[in-house]
Amino acid sequence: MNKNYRILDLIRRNRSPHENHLIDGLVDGRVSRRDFIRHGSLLGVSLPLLGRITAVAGFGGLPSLARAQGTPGATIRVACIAPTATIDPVTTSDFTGFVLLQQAGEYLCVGGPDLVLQPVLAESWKSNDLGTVWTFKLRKGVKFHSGGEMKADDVAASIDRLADPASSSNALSVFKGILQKGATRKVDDYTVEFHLDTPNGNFPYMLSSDNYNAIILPASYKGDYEKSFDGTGPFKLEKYTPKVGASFVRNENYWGLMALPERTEFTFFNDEQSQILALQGGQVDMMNAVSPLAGIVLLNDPNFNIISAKTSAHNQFHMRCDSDAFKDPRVRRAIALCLDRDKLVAGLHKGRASLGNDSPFAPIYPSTDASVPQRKQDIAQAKQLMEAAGAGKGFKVTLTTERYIDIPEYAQLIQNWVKEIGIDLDLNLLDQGRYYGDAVFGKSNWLDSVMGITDYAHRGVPNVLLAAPLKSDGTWNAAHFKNRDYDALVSSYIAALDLEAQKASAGKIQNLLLEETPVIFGYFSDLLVPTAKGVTGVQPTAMGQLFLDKASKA
Amino acid sequence: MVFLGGQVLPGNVGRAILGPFADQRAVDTLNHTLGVDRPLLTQYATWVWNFVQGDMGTSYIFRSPVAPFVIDALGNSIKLAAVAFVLVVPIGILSGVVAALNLNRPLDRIISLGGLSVAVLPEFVTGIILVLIFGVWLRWLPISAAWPRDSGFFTQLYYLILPSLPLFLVLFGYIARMARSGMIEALDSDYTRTAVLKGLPWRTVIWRHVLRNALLPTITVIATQTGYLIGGLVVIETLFRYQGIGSLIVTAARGKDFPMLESGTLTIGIVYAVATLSVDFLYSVLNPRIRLGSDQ
Amino acid sequence: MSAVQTTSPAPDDTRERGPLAEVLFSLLRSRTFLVGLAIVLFWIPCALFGEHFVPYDPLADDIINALAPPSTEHWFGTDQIGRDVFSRVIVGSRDILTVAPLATLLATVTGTALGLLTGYFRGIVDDVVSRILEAFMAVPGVILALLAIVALGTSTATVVVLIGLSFAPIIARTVRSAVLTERQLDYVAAAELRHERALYTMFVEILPNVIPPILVETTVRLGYAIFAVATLSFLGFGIQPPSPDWGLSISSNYGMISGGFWWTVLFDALAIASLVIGVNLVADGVHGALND
Amino acid sequence: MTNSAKAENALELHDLSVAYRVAGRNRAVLRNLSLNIGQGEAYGLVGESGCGKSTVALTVVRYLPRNGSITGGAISLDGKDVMKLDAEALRRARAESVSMVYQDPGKALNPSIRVGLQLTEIFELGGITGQAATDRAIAMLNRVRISDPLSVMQRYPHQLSGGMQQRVAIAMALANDPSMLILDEPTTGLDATVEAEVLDLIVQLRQELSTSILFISHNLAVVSNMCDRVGVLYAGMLVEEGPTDVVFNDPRHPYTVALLRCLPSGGKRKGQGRLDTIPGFLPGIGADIKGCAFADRCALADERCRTELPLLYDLSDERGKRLSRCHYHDKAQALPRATPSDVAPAPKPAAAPVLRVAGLNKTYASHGHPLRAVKDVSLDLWPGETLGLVGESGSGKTTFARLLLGLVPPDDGGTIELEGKALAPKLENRGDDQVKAMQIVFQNPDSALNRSHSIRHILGRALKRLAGLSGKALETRLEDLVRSVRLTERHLAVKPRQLSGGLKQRVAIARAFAGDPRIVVCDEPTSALDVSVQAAILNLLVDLQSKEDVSYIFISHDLGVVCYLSDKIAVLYLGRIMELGPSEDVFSGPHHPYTEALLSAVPKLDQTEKARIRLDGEIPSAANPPSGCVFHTRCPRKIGSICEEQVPPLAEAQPGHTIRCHIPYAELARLQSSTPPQEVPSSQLIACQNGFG
Repeated sequence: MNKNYRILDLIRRNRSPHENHLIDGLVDGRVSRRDFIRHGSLLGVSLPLLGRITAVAGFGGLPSLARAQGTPGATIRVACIAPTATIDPVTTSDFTGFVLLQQAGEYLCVGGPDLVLQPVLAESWKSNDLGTVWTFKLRKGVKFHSGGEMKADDVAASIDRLADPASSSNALSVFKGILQKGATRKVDDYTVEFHLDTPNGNFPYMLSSDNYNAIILPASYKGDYEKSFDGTGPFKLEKYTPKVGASFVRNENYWGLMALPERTEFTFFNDEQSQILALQGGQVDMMNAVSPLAGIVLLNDPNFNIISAKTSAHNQFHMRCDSDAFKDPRVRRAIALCLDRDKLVAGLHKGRASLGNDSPFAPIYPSTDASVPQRKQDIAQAKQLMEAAGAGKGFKVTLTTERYIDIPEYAQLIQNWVKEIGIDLDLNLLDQGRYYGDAVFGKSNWLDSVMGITDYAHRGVPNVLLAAPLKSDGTWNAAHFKNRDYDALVSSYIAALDLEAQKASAGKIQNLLLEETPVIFGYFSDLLVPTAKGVTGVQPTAMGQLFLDKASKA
Repeated sequence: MVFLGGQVLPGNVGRAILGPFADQRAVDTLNHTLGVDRPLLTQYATWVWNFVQGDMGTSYIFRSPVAPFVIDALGNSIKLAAVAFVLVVPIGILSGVVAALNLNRPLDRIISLGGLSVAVLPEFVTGIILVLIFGVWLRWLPISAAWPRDSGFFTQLYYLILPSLPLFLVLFGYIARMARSGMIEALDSDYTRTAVLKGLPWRTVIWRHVLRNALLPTITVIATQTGYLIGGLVVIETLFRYQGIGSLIVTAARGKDFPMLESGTLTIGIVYAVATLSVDFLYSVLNPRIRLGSDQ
Repeated sequence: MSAVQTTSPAPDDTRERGPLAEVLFSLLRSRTFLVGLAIVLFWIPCALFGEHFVPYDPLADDIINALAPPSTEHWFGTDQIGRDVFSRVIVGSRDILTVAPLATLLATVTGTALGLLTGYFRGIVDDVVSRILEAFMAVPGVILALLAIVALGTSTATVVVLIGLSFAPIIARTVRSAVLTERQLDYVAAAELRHERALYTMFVEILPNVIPPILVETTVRLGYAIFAVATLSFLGFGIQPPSPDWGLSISSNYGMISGGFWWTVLFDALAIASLVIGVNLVADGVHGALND
Repeated sequence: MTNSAKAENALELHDLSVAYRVAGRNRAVLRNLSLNIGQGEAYGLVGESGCGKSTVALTVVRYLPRNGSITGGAISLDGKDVMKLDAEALRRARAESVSMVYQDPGKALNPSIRVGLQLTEIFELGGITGQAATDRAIAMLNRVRISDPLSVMQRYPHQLSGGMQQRVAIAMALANDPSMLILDEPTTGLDATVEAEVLDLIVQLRQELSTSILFISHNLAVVSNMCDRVGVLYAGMLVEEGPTDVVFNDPRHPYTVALLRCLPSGGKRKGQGRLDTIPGFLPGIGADIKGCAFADRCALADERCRTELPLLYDLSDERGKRLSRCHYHDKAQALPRATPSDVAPAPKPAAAPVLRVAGLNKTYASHGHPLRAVKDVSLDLWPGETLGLVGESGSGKTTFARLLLGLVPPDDGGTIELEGKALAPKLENRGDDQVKAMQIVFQNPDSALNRSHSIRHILGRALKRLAGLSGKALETRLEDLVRSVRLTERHLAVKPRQLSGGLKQRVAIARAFAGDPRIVVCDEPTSALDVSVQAAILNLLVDLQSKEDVSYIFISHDLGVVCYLSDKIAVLYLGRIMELGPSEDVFSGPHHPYTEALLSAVPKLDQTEKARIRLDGEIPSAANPPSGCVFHTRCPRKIGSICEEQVPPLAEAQPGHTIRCHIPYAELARLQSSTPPQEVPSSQLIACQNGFG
């Protein structure tokens, strides 16, 4: 590998210490090329520059987001699950909701494939040395569909609205303890500063497509989003009919490259099966996503392509650490050892998933310490642990979970596996509303059950996953896991701006969680986006957003 | 009753909208905005007051008026039910009549046993078997009722054939059996004997004397089946992913969307009442004993 | 003979046979009943001992070998997590054959008691109870069930209670109308003229005479209970995984139907069909035998 | 059988056999039946239920039940072989030559078609349509004495009364001027006065038309009045045939002889001796009969009777052609009595009445209007006495009985005293002794006996509750009780449905007597029974009465039966007592005009009386009773506006005999001994002694 140190030095000259540290890591081989790009983008190093750095460091060029130009003028028809509630950037929480938000609206930056943050409405960003103040430079000349130019006021209002506890913001949990209402400040018309409560090395992710509520709206936004879908994106709303669908047309005044398709149509379906049928029947060109179980139908069909993206989406299989059955970590480990993760990935997900290692650190995260050994099925050891914990005879316990995508099958597989170590698992499958209940302790099957499986969507950074479900005061701590060491490790991980520091904390966290195993992370599923043959240029994010501006039909 | 149901439904509206991972403060705020943190009785009173004035209220979940949703869903349900009904009433009655006229012959046995069998099968079972035959193997009919947007009448009809078939079969069984037993009773009656012994041609006996009396009970059955039909629609709508009133109610119940739930259920109640009343009316028109009362 | 025929059967000279023997005799002569009985008698041992003679453990997964089409190894193929469909179909009769009869039993006991009370006392008791029951019956059953289950959550006990209670008014109505007829009969007056207590009259005098309609209604309801349990399971509200229950299996595999994985649902559907039809044929036979 | 020229006979049955297929086996109902009905002749077919009468009718028109089939023989209608007709010819035969009227006209008319259309469609068959058909229909309705045919034609059948319905049915049957009219129990189920009207109508129509009639009835008296010739059917076989008066006056088959002896006719009373009975049962349908079908029940039968089927012996003489299927037809009238004729001893005189009823009222609510089912009834009943309650349906007989028993609470005000002690209006408030002192024998034993319980349970329970017995004592008493109603130990184990109607009624009687009652209400206890069984039950009641010194309240629409059993009669009309007195006085008269009409309506076996007092109109509704004398709307002896305006008092005509009429007693006596109203010829004093059907 040829390393052109001279050019690297040139590049380093204008970089912050963190950035330079990252570059050093790359050069020293501590940081892989992929991690470098991902982490570098986070720190605000522009992509072309990163490309240059990696090229200079001998890794070859960055894969371009914009692929080969297709034929313009197509109408791309997408099947989605009907949104479960009103589309409103402030409150929307469902998958289709944020896919629709992002058709007309845009974020300051987006998490592209492989978690690389790409600037969109922001041209660049950087933090102070502590990671407590982040400054975003905005793109100039961006116009809302309603006509006005997007300026710092709009950004500040949009983000402030999300951080306002009085606004029913769905993003409140993201900003909680990090960004308060009023902490977003306009510096000038094209510069915005964010003053954080605590240092946060991953803050830009919170303003990216990963925080799907964070689309930039005019400062004057008053609700009624469904009427206009006002935003800055490459498409603007043609028509939205609740429960039926939405259509968008090309925004001819778009600030960037004009979108290829003339129109996009989103048709709502009640479930995946109908979407698949519509796709098979040629009524739509693609689905916004498909679950591996339902998508099996399409996986082997030559008439369809499946775009797949690695994500950190997963199901958390928690065991309450304060319950009699699971207070002994050996029992929890024993259960974790029963899982045949290879089978889960190969069988349940037909290979479209990655192994989980009982911590939120998915392989996709740059900070994940890959050197931590992967946990494998080991019944013999599991039995020993059970004996050691005095539970050699096994016991009976109820696994409460939700009826959602592959969870029932996952639960049944677990049920079969733990039988081997004498655990008799009763399944209690609830519909989602019932499982989550009020989502507060004492009023939620999710948070109160002795053992449960909960679906978690993709996160661009593991921060939330590390904190809410596992920290002693975590609001989603269904495992009731209380461990000071862990809390401390997570705090230091979050505060770390430096990838290596993050990785070091990550490794410790991973090992601690392997030892304690309050939550079993069996696998991380891929995002699967099926399209009809001939549809090209569709770009999903790991989060599930769908960029159609480069899409075309053969 | 639905009001009581609404009280015990789990979860809360704000939570249903914002999802489990939203911050509690946001949920509380939203609940307050929607007014769902008021006592249920107040909510109910408000809703009833508005409903009486023709306003079905505003959906908590969709934050837009309920009426279009309910009307749409009802329209869809009625389309589906209408297809089944239009097919089943004449065919069911005809089969029952034919069976009765061929009592205890093979044709009768086929119709009665066939009718019994299809009538007692859960809709989703007949539905699945039909889907497999016509949708998966023969590929004649679409296996989902969701027709492409802006479909014309015939396309919609085409999409509705398969979903309406299970309903058809269940109703067919009931109606054919009722028509058959009504026919048998009428054929065995003294007045039929009188008519035959008058020397009336067979055709006149059947058309003038037997049919009208025989089909009166069948009409009642058809009425009582509207209740069933609405129940059956839930399953069919689930099976064929059809946006009808049944799925509307189920969704509303899950989302604790109180105005939607109330309006949907009440709409069903109204449809049921209207159907029952109109059949009562029809029945009394056809049956002089009810129409004219008794002089004695 | 003219085409017209009448049913009025000639008086039957069966004085010597007891009523029970007569019913049995006519049941055994009814082909529908025997066919129905054969079907039901096929499933009962399957439910009781099925797991001992099926080729595979109906719960054992083989995820790598999932969704295999029918073969000599797996007669009915395998499902989404590789379980043997044949074994599941056979053993799948167990839960439905537990839940449905229990629900029917509950419905019969409650319904009979209510029907006896309302039919016997008439007057206010009847008016009040009957109005309530009518209101109950006016709400479409599935919707009622869904609301209740969404509210109460799913468990086998809930399903039993729910179906039992929603069928009870129907049985009560049947019993009530039978009791009202019996109430008119003079033996009830004769009992009053002996100063019998109401409970005695209801349970010793009237009840035995309304057993035939109860029996018919119960068998018919059993058919509907199976119908209802299967439907609830299909909607995801009934029997819970990992039970190989038919409705549940269909529910979890129906999504695969467009992929041509028909074996994951067809056999379960046929199994439900056979059991429901079987029970109803029995009901039809019982009805015929008791009403001749 | 003679084989006369075909045209001579409207109907010929030749060797006809019909079977019903039951439980996979063909069971014979009619066995080699042959009979001829001449043109214009009225032929009566009589027999007990189950002997195949109706099957004959249905066979003639080829309308047998699905499981019935003709297994042999031939039917010739107007010379045409009915069995050989194809569907169209059969239809024409039905349209042109044969008509049928049957029981229950309410069912025979189509409920959803106006009467007019049901009539005119018959004319339309013959090509007469439009106004012509309407005219014909009007004429036809006029002919059956319907006064307002146009309005009747606009009505639906349910808007007509039972009598009117049957007239319409008769009009329909006669519309095509058939050569053969089959009447299958046309008046059964109608009230006596209505029955009389319908029968009168048929007699008159016979005179006007030339139709031949096959008249089927279980009622010997009706047949004797209507028919020229009569055939007696037993177990599907013709056992005797001949001119009506000859057969009934000089029967030559033991069955006919016995049947006639069973009837409480000729005004016979219990004090004059028991009724005769016929032991045993009618053979079931399809029974294997080797010899004479009646042999098992015949005291004359010998070995020959049991093995050799008797021929139809031709006994024609100067009185007409007659046949009897008996080897010993010459000795038939020497048939020994099955029941000795000894008289039960008269009751001992008592000092005080056992039951006093004063001012008893019962008002029901009917569609918001009060309906006075029983109004102001007062009477006494003495120990060992039988009070007969008579009246048409709706007269309040049964309600009155239920009031006494406490099954229905009376209105406030009236009193019921049992042995001097007032009875609570409601049954549950009466003492156990009071309850057991008054029991009832219901009309229909199928309804009265719990079909799920064995006879032992039914009687045992009654003994336990009413007599307070248990254990050994109960067993002993049970045996006594069973014996006293002439049942045997064997009957105890079975359930009611395994017993015949007569035996069931015995069980019901035994139950009523379980607690040594003072009063037994008998509510039409024999109306569901055949005459031969009725006689046995009546005898039993008489025996029990004299043995137990019990009082009866005996309700019956059959005046002959009431007359036989009662010491005192109360005549009820619209819930009011019209006449009350010793039965001899009430029957012999002078009596209330209503009583007069009732008695007149009873068909008499001996054909002594032809003309009747006809009552006009329908029984008024009790919800809206006529003003003044409630009977004035139908009274043939109405004297003027006083009848419409003033309620007549219940005046004592003779000691113990009260009549509610404005006509003074003497005047009544004069009227009724001279000219009966309307066309009734003179000198027909209707008296108990003169005989009732």
